[in-house]
Amino acid sequence: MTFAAKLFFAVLPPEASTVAGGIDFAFWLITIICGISFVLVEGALIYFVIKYRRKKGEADKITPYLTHSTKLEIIWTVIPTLIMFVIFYYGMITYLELKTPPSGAETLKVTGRMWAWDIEYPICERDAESGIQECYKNIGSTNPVPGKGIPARNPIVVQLGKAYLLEMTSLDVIHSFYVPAFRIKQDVVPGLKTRQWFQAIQAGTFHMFCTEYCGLNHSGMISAIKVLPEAEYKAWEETTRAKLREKIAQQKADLASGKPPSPEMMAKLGEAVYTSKCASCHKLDGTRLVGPPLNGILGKERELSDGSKLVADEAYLLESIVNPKAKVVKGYPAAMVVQVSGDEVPQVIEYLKTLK
Amino acid sequence: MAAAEHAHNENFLSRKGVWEWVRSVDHKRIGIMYLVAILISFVIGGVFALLLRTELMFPGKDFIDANTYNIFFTMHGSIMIFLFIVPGIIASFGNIFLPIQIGAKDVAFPVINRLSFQLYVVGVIIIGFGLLSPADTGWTFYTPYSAKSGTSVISLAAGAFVLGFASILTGLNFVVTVHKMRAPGMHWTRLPLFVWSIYSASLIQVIATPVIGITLLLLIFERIFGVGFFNPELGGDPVLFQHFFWFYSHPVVYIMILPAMGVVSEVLPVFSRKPIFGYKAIAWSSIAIAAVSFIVWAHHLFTSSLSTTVAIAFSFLTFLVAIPTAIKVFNWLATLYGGQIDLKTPMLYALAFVFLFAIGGLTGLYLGAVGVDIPLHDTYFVVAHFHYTIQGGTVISLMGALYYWWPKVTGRMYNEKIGVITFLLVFIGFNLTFIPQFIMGISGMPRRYFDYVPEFANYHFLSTIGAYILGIGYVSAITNIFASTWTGKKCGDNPWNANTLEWKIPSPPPEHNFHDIPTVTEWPYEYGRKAG
Amino acid sequence: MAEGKSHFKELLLVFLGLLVLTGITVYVAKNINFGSLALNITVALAIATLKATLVALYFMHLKWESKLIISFAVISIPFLILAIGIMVWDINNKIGLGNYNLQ
Amino acid sequence: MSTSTVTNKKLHDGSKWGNPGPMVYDMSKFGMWLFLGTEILLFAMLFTGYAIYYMKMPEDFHNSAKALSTTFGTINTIILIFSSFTVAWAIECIKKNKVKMMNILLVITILCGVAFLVNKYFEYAHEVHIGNLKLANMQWLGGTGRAVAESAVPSMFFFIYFVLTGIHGLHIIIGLGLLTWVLVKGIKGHFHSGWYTPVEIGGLYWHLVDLIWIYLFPLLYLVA
Repeated sequence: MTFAAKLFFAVLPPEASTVAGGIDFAFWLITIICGISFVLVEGALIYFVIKYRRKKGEADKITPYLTHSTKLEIIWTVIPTLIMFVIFYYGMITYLELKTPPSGAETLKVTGRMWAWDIEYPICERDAESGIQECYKNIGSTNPVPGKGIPARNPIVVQLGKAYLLEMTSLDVIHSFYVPAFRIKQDVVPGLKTRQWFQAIQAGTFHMFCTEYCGLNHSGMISAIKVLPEAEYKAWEETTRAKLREKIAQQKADLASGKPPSPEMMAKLGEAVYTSKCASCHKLDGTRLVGPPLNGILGKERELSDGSKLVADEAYLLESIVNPKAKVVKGYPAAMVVQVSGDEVPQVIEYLKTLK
Repeated sequence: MAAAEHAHNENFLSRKGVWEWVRSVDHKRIGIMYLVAILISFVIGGVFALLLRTELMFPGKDFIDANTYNIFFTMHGSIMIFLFIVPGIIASFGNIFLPIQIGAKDVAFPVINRLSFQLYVVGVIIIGFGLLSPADTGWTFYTPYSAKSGTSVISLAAGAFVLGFASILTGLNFVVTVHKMRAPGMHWTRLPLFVWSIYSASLIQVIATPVIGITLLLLIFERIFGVGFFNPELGGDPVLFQHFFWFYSHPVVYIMILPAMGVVSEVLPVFSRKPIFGYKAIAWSSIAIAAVSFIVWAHHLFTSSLSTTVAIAFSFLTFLVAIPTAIKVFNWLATLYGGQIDLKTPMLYALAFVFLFAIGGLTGLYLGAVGVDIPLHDTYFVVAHFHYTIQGGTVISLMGALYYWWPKVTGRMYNEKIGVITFLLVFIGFNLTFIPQFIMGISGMPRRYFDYVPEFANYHFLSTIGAYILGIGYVSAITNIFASTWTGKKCGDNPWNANTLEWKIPSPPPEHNFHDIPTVTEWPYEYGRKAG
Repeated sequence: MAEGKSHFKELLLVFLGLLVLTGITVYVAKNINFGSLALNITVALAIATLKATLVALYFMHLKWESKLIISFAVISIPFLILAIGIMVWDINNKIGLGNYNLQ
Repeated sequence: MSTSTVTNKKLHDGSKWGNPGPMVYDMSKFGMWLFLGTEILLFAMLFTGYAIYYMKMPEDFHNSAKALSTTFGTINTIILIFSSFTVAWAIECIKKNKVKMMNILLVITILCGVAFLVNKYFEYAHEVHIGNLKLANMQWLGGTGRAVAESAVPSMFFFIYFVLTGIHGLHIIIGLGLLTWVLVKGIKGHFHSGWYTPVEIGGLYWHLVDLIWIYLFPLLYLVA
């Protein structure tokens, strides 16, 4: 019994959001209906086969000449129809619950891209004096180690008991935002805004998958959602805000001194950009992933897809980041989408210079 | 009666040589060529499935990389759908037996029938050409990925486009044949249920297939000419592609399953020695399914940004299609009641069809209920569900049809013992493969994943073991039946003591099916009234 | 072979009718504004449907055709309306929600 | 007659594959109507696309359509209606065994079809000239189709215009082929009042081409 219970009752993920309970109720209701129908149909099938089977060497019998029964036809048309109405009703109300966000939900902007999720929080710090504003973004929080479980790095942090509205779109192809524990799933379509809301009711770290096939590293587009109780969340938010303030202060200092930032500083910033935006496709240990490895790229000879050759210099790197389709290295797909913003480009190049 | 005996020895297989097959417009020969072609496709598609399952046996990269995996599941899906299951029963056994069952010499347009098979071959060649740089979009070609992928999507899409025409021509031929070429006395109420199901499936083929044609053409235009119909960067709407695609691809699952239901409706009465129960209900439910199948497509789009009202409307419509399906199952059960059930291999497959298809249908209820569908959508639950309907339904039924009708085609009986053993392998292997997938799906394992989180490892392992048993089962079952062509004992004209017209002519059938067009006086399900 | 009587007169009349309708639709499109783009296009499509019906009934002999062919020709119309109607309904809902304005 | 091989005998009595002439006529017509049904559904999806993008961007459609010449469109409409009329007339002729008249009318029909295509060619050439159609951006096998996005973006109206008229033009070419085949048979004297199924079938196909154009004309040329 315990094994069966484990097998069949523990298969549903934890009910970690407000809608999960309703959906699971509908799920179990359908399971009971299906279970009963299953037993009746397959039971009748097996029973008939055993009871009426032809014994070995048995002669042909005269069987009852039953061709139809209008009464039976009506019964087994009407009863399933009524049951279907019930199932439809529960499907409908749970769907409406899934699609109707409560008022006052906090909006997170979600952008899907190959093969990561970018999430913009409304956690912003603004310096009144200089007008510099920085908002917290959770960028590129994927790139897990295959087969090794939930990636620990950079999960999306949300607060327990607070409603969130996700406004989602995609940069390149269709992805799908799926958190099994929350029972939510919504495709993320380029050129279109889609919405999904949730309110977590259980603290913990949960899987977050992409469920719409999106190319090479589709299965690597795993991330995690970390639900924190209010106090912990507030603490996390405070550290985040402190980091933002630090960033603003740094910018202000740079502005005040009028000096361009030092190459070391640039490279340091570039490293952060690289890990969040580039590393899911470009490795730094000389092995290929989606794109070519980028360690020691400067001064290397590249063979392009049209057969020509060139030596990678800064101009080439700049062009390849801004316009990835212009010069594609032979043997690699022209799949890259521009993700690096203007002021980040020199930082990344500075960082690449430091690698051997 | 030397002349009569001579005529008896002359059958449609008498003239030997490859050229006789290539130039033939005989519906039986075309049907057999289709049958062989789809079974080869089935084996190739199955090999891809086994490669996929082998990779998934353990977490992490085992022997193929993600790119190869994506190509393999695309090939598995495309081959199984476009080359195997859509032509499937309808083009093979439909071609061989539909004209005979209605008492006709051939289909309405024999040359167009041959053209259909020629187009099929051309489609296969075009798809084969694309294997130089195999596509990795999945058989669904969802834009914008399919417009961006650097692989030969065009070739796969063009191949599917040509195969669509083959499909239209087959369907068109059958509709005209059923309307215009029935033998005298073959009223609509005397048509075998197999003919009814093929007829409804043909209607779907004729109405739905042009839609996939234009959709794939637009996709090809998108790639060649840069037309932005589905390209968001140019103002297009990628979800519109899904609408177009499923407007065809939902009805198409009924092109697959209806003929399978027809086979079961034939086999069950023969082997239970009872008339089919609820003939009219089964016949009309085929037509009802065909009609309703056109208004349920958007349930494939429940998570792809469908507007709420439309989603709910489609959830409701989806349940409508479940009702005629349920009616069929109940009528089959009632046919078994009180019969004398002979558990020969074809009957085992027919019973397995009812068993597995019921599971496929019931799990469909989860997916029709829109709120419950959301967490299950695009997970292994869906994968298992459609394998239960398509494989547990159509493929099992196709195997049943093979065992039921191949003795008619060749006049020789297969080995019953091997038939039963291989059936058991298939049945056990099938359930072992897909029951773990249901469980994984409920737990949230997304489909089309090259790699997965470790909590699914045990289920994947079980599923892979099941897939191997299933593979061995299918290959040995098919080998058994084809071996009978050369090694089987002669079985006479009517080994199953069945009543439809094809059993009243010699085995193998003569070239023109009938020496004189028969006059039909009764429906074909008069079983069990007279002993012996 | 179904040998009917000659329909030449009808064909000629239909041809002239089609020419007149073409003239009307061009004239209307150039000179009359019914107040909105949607209304203008509806009028144009109504005229087109009239023309198409004439072509189908007379040029394509549908008027003299067997019930079977007529019913099949009629059956394709609901599918057509359905395909167009439902997809337009869905997209229209999404336009209403402002889902296509990404800014 | 054998059912397993195709014979190339002249089929004066109209029987084929062992079926009598009237039955072949009946079946062929029914088959053709079914095929026309599939064609209508094929275009229905394009019209759906039209309706949807029209709703999304009516102004764009309104403005883009101004670049098209109503005169060209009207001339082509009249050409097609006339050719449809002549082909229907041709069927009336063969019913009365007027083979020569039928051949003349078929020639006129074919010439009309060619004239339509010539007109269309000038229109396309004009569109290419003013830049609504960018042939240079075509991406061949394996291309990513993205080059277009990076150059000047043609409007959705023109995508639909080219797809609709392009596929319609393809149907005209197929129809011309069909009618030429019928004409050759007609000149060889295959047809008479007892056997004119191919004329009728070819005619039906040609009418469909006309039928679709009747809708294309207001949707494309008159929305301006």
